[in-house]
Amino acid sequence: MSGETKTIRTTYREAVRMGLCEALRRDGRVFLMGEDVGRYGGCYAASKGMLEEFGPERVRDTPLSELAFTGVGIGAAMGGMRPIVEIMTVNFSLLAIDQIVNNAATILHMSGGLFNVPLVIRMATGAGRQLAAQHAHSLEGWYAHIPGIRVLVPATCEDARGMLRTALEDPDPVLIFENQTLYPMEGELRADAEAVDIDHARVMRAGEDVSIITYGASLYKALATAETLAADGIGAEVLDLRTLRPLDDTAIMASVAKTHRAVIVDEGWRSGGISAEISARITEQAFYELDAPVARVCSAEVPMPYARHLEEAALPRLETIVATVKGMVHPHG
Amino acid sequence: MSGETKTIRTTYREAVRMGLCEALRRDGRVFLMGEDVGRYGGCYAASKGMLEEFGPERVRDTPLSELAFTGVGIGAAMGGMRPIVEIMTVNFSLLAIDQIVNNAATILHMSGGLFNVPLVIRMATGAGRQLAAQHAHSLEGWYAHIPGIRVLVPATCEDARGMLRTALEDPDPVLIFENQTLYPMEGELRADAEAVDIDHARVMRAGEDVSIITYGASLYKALATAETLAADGIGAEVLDLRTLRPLDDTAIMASVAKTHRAVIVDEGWRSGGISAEISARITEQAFYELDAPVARVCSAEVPMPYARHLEEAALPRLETIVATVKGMVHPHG
Amino acid sequence: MTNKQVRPAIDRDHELGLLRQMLLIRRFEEKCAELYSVTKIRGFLHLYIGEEAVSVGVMGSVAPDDGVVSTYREHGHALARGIAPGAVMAEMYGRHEGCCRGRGGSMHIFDAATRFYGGNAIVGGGIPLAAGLALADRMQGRQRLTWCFFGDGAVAEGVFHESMNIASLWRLPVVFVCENNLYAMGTAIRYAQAVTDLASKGAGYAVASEAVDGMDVLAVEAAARRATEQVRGGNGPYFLECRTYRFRAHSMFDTEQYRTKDEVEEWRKRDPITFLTSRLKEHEALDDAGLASLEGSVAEEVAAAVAFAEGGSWEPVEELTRFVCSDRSNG
Amino acid sequence: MTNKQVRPAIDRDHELGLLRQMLLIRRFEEKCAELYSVTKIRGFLHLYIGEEAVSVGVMGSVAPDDGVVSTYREHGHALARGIAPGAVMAEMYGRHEGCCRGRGGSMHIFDAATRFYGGNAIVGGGIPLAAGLALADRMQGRQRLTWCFFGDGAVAEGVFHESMNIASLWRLPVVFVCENNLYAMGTAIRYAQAVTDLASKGAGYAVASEAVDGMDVLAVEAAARRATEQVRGGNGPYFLECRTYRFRAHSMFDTEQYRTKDEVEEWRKRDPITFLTSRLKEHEALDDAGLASLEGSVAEEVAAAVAFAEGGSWEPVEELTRFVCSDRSNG
Ligand SMILES: Cc1ncc(C[n+]2csc(CCOP(=O)(O)OP(=O)(O)O)c2C)c(N)n1
Ligand SMILES: Cc1ncc(C[n+]2csc(CCOP(=O)(O)OP(=O)(O)O)c2C)c(N)n1
Ligand SMILES: [Mg+2]
Ligand SMILES: [Mg+2]
Repeated sequence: MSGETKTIRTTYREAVRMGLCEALRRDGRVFLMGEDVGRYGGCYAASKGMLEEFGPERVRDTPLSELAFTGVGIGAAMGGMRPIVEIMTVNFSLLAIDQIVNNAATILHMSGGLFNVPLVIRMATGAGRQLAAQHAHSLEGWYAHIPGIRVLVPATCEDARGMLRTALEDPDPVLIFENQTLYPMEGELRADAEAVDIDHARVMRAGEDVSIITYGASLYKALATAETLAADGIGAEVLDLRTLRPLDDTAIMASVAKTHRAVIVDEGWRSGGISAEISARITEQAFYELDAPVARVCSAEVPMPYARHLEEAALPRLETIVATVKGMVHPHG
Repeated sequence: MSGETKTIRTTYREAVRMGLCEALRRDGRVFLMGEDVGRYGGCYAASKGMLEEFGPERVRDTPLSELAFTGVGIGAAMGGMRPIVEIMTVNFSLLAIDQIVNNAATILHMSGGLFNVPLVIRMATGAGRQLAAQHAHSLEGWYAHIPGIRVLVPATCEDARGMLRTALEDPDPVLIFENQTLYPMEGELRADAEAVDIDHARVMRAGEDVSIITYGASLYKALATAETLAADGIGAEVLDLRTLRPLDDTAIMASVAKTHRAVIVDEGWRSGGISAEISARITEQAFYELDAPVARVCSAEVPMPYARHLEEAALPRLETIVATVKGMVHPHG
Repeated sequence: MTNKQVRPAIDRDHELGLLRQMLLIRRFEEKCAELYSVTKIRGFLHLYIGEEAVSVGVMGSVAPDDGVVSTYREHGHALARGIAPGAVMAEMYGRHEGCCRGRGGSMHIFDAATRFYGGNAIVGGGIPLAAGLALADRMQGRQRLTWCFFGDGAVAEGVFHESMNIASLWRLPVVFVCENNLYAMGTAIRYAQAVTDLASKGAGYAVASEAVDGMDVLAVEAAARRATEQVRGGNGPYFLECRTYRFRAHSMFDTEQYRTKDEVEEWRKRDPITFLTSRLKEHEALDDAGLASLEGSVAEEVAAAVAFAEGGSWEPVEELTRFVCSDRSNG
Repeated sequence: MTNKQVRPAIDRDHELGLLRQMLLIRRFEEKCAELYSVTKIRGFLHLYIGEEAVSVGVMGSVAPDDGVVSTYREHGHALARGIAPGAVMAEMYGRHEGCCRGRGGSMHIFDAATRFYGGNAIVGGGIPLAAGLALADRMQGRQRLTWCFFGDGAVAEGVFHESMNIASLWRLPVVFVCENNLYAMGTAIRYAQAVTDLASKGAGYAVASEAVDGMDVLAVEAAARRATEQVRGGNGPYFLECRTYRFRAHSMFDTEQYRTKDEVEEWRKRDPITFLTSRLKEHEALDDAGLASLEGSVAEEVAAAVAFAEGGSWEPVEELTRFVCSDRSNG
């Protein structure tokens, strides 16, 4: 191989698919299980063609039984397999949450370390497609409350592919949340993919005046905000958290120590969301660095309405982020 | 009736029972439904004797089907009844959470205001009885993330009785969390009970130097802490939140404006708990009042272990609260 | 399938009424598909085309004060129940004039006057609600029924099992109507159910059950009447499996890789509308002119619904957080 | 109940072994109750007394490499499976030497050597785990089985239904052992199940099923053997309902208002230990001296377990947050 890294242009959806295919090729213990992952090709087409390559045992369509098939995944993981359970969307994961919280997250501890659960659960998350209140939850930050699980939120094509691999190497349960608006997004990817680090947040754009801390689909709003702010001479640093549990405190505090101001952007409901946790940690760990109170831009606290204008009003908007930053920063020059 | 208010001495358990009995006597539409509420008398004996008084239609034992009977409660509420659904403990509510989050909390909104859900769901919560990881969750703060429901956390006998009544008058779903360690607690109660206000937090002890913000069983740890601190000349104000959704921001900020320091105590896991939300709000609404960063004392982020010494180590402890306060306050005199 | 009866003598007006209702659903939904492609309707859109005989056949037995609980594939139920097509269409446009003020969309049609309790986008999510509505009726001594629609896919959900057991145990007046269209999204029933004869599942809960040809509106009607008699008699719930087929994709995103064109064509031969039309023609109760005039009146009704939706307004953004809690004056 | 066979000829050593196992469970748990009253054991304690024939009868068919999934009422399963009584007792003391280092307690006994996957305190929570373990075996081409214990109460949970369907659909090698002791806490089965003949529920999932007298260890043994043959043959799961009774309260907090003393007394007459003892005596395979010596050896074993627990140490508090994630060197 040549020394230079070849990159390919692809979509987030295809990156997920590549990650899945590579995982099944690499390790005979890995299999994909969930509703419509096989014959339908995945409700977001993320497993298209996989049934043909890997067969119905390893690309396993399940009945509509979220609670049981999640539990089956836990059992199979304890039995030596490396299951990837796909719960179609986070909305339906509420039916399976007992198995996630009461079994997957606790068995290692309850058994005093005897049995670990090397299970990966993937699900689509997020709003923005006018799917209304029961199909628009953003609960990844909520899941991050639970000790015993790791919560990943890939925002880029590289992470969509690579995090799956890293997650499969984890001896403990990992939840991966894919924001459904990202699937069609295009991006660059190294051709020779490797496992990506999942322990660290990443500075996606450097800046001096304010830290915009975010993850998932909101990353792109944050980057657009930074662009807009740059025109006004405000340097915004944009941090992609990448992992919501455990949070990368070091990266967060490093950025805040540099900019002295922080805005957290997430699509979950404001009260008790991941933004609250980040705000609380900044207060605890970097209070005396702050030149202004930490601010949050989150979704309105309302079940997501169907109508487009109402949904847009409910979600964090670029203008709101810009206004929030401007409210706390005095522009240079 | 005479002008003076007669009070009676009772237990929290008995206060809950009185509240239930009064509710069923007062309104023919009210009924109690859940596992073992009838013939067993309630797993915490909170409905003892009610089957005899009200019969099996109104004190209705259910099969072990948390998801369905919670949904049945929602349907019955829409059908004109005023059900009180008892989910034995918060731990099992994870099986019913889909109905709570996707139906109870959304139907009013999705239907554009056509159908409201006047449902009360009660459950026991909390650790401290060596019941291990699957029976020791404190998830009331987690539930407070969900718009469309109200979350009550009665800490006193008066609230244990009175909040139920207020909750039944609410046209929308209300969750009541009773900390299981409180049932045997003794306390005073007005004989002529009325609905209690549920919109406001309550200052349980006034102080000048620090605000200890808490709820539920932790209230008593906070009061004991305040006692200990008083001996060292530190005046701690203790605020019982009483309602976790919506939070009483006014009361919180009023206390912080007075003391300029806040410690939040709750038994949930630290990351993403209700304490994080309160900390974030104080930052947002009272940042310039603060003389020290807001602090949290929560449970260790671990599935609750069985062994007594480990469980005690995992829960917020009086000494930790005291040390936290002392770390932020310079004592008078 | 049980209880398939001798075909009854023709009842012209009644059957023409059934035909009109089925046609209304069909044409209404064809229009929806069109409107979706020009993004007037957005979100998810699940068409009922092919299954019209089920809702139309069942609704004849649904009394004015009975309750109905539905799914995300509910336009057929809503229209057959008598909700104004304009209100339904306006809802799909996201209009203030929609039956849920644009907050619900296609998957969440609600209506108070006809006691239509949604439109539920969680598979199986409505099943216990129906049992609860029935419990409320029973406890308040009312004689009305609750009708609960769900698909074959929902039968795999735990909540189906829990709710059937509770409804039977407490003898609740619910009719469970399972629309078995052989697929849950892209998963054929043989990959989802160890026992594909769904009606047989009633036995595990002591619930009287039958399966009926869901492409034959008259057979469905007769079965719904039997269900009504059973349930109104206080004998507890009834489980009615209607064997049907959806002619269109699961939703507008579905590429239908999981079934063959041939299979779809075979089922199209059993189109419930063609079926009833032929019968009426055979009995000389309908001629081409009559059909054309029926189609004309349906087309007008659909056009009026679209016009109503087009002419609607948007809910003010200031009202975004309304209906999270009840307006307290309503309390 | 099906398949009740002609009583087999006596097999002295084997049956004495069964008796000893049942006695061990009985005496071990009587000791637990004592220790609970002096707060050596804390939390919840659910006794299996009266139901010993089920675990002992079933475990004879459980091969060394088979897996077992249990409930919070699992001391009987754990001991019959061969987990050291000392490790179980130390766990209930909360000791470092307990099989889960004191983190699990009475409701969460785990053991790697015997593939004992807990101890689950969520009713029905272990059922899909068993299906998953079986799936892993099937996918890896191993011949072993998974045995899944749960109560009559768990049959009402949705997860039972979902798991039975999946196990049957995928022909998973699981034996579902339902311990029907007629009560879920204080709720008699007639208030919880529309159909109280639980074995009949297998039909809804095409799962071979039978009910057996759970007070007769030999009948349970024979039934477990039939289950093994069926499942090892690759025919998918088996559902075995064992009809039994718990002689003691549900837990240490239960005042038993929901059943009569007479009912309990009636069932005590069918005590599985008395039953087998009588049979052995009738066949002159056991006399009073033999019984006394058996009791003596059991008493010693229990005493040794208590001594082991008493002599144990406490897990250091510094280790509190260990086992939230795996020690990465294990990864
Ligand atoms: C709990 C849940 N899981 C998954 C989905 C995604 N989903 C929507 S419709 C559907 C298929 C349902 O099939 P069926 O019950 O047969 O109804 P049909 O669509 O055929 O009318 C699925 C899997 C969902 N909405 N809810
Ligand atoms: C999901 C859930 N709901 C409720 C409980 C409380 N609970 C513990 S044991 C029990 C009764 C279970 O009865 P059954 O399954 O028959 O088992 P048994 O105790 O009779 O062995 C109940 C209601 C629980 N642990 N889990
Ligand atoms: Mg279907
Ligand atoms: Mg039982």
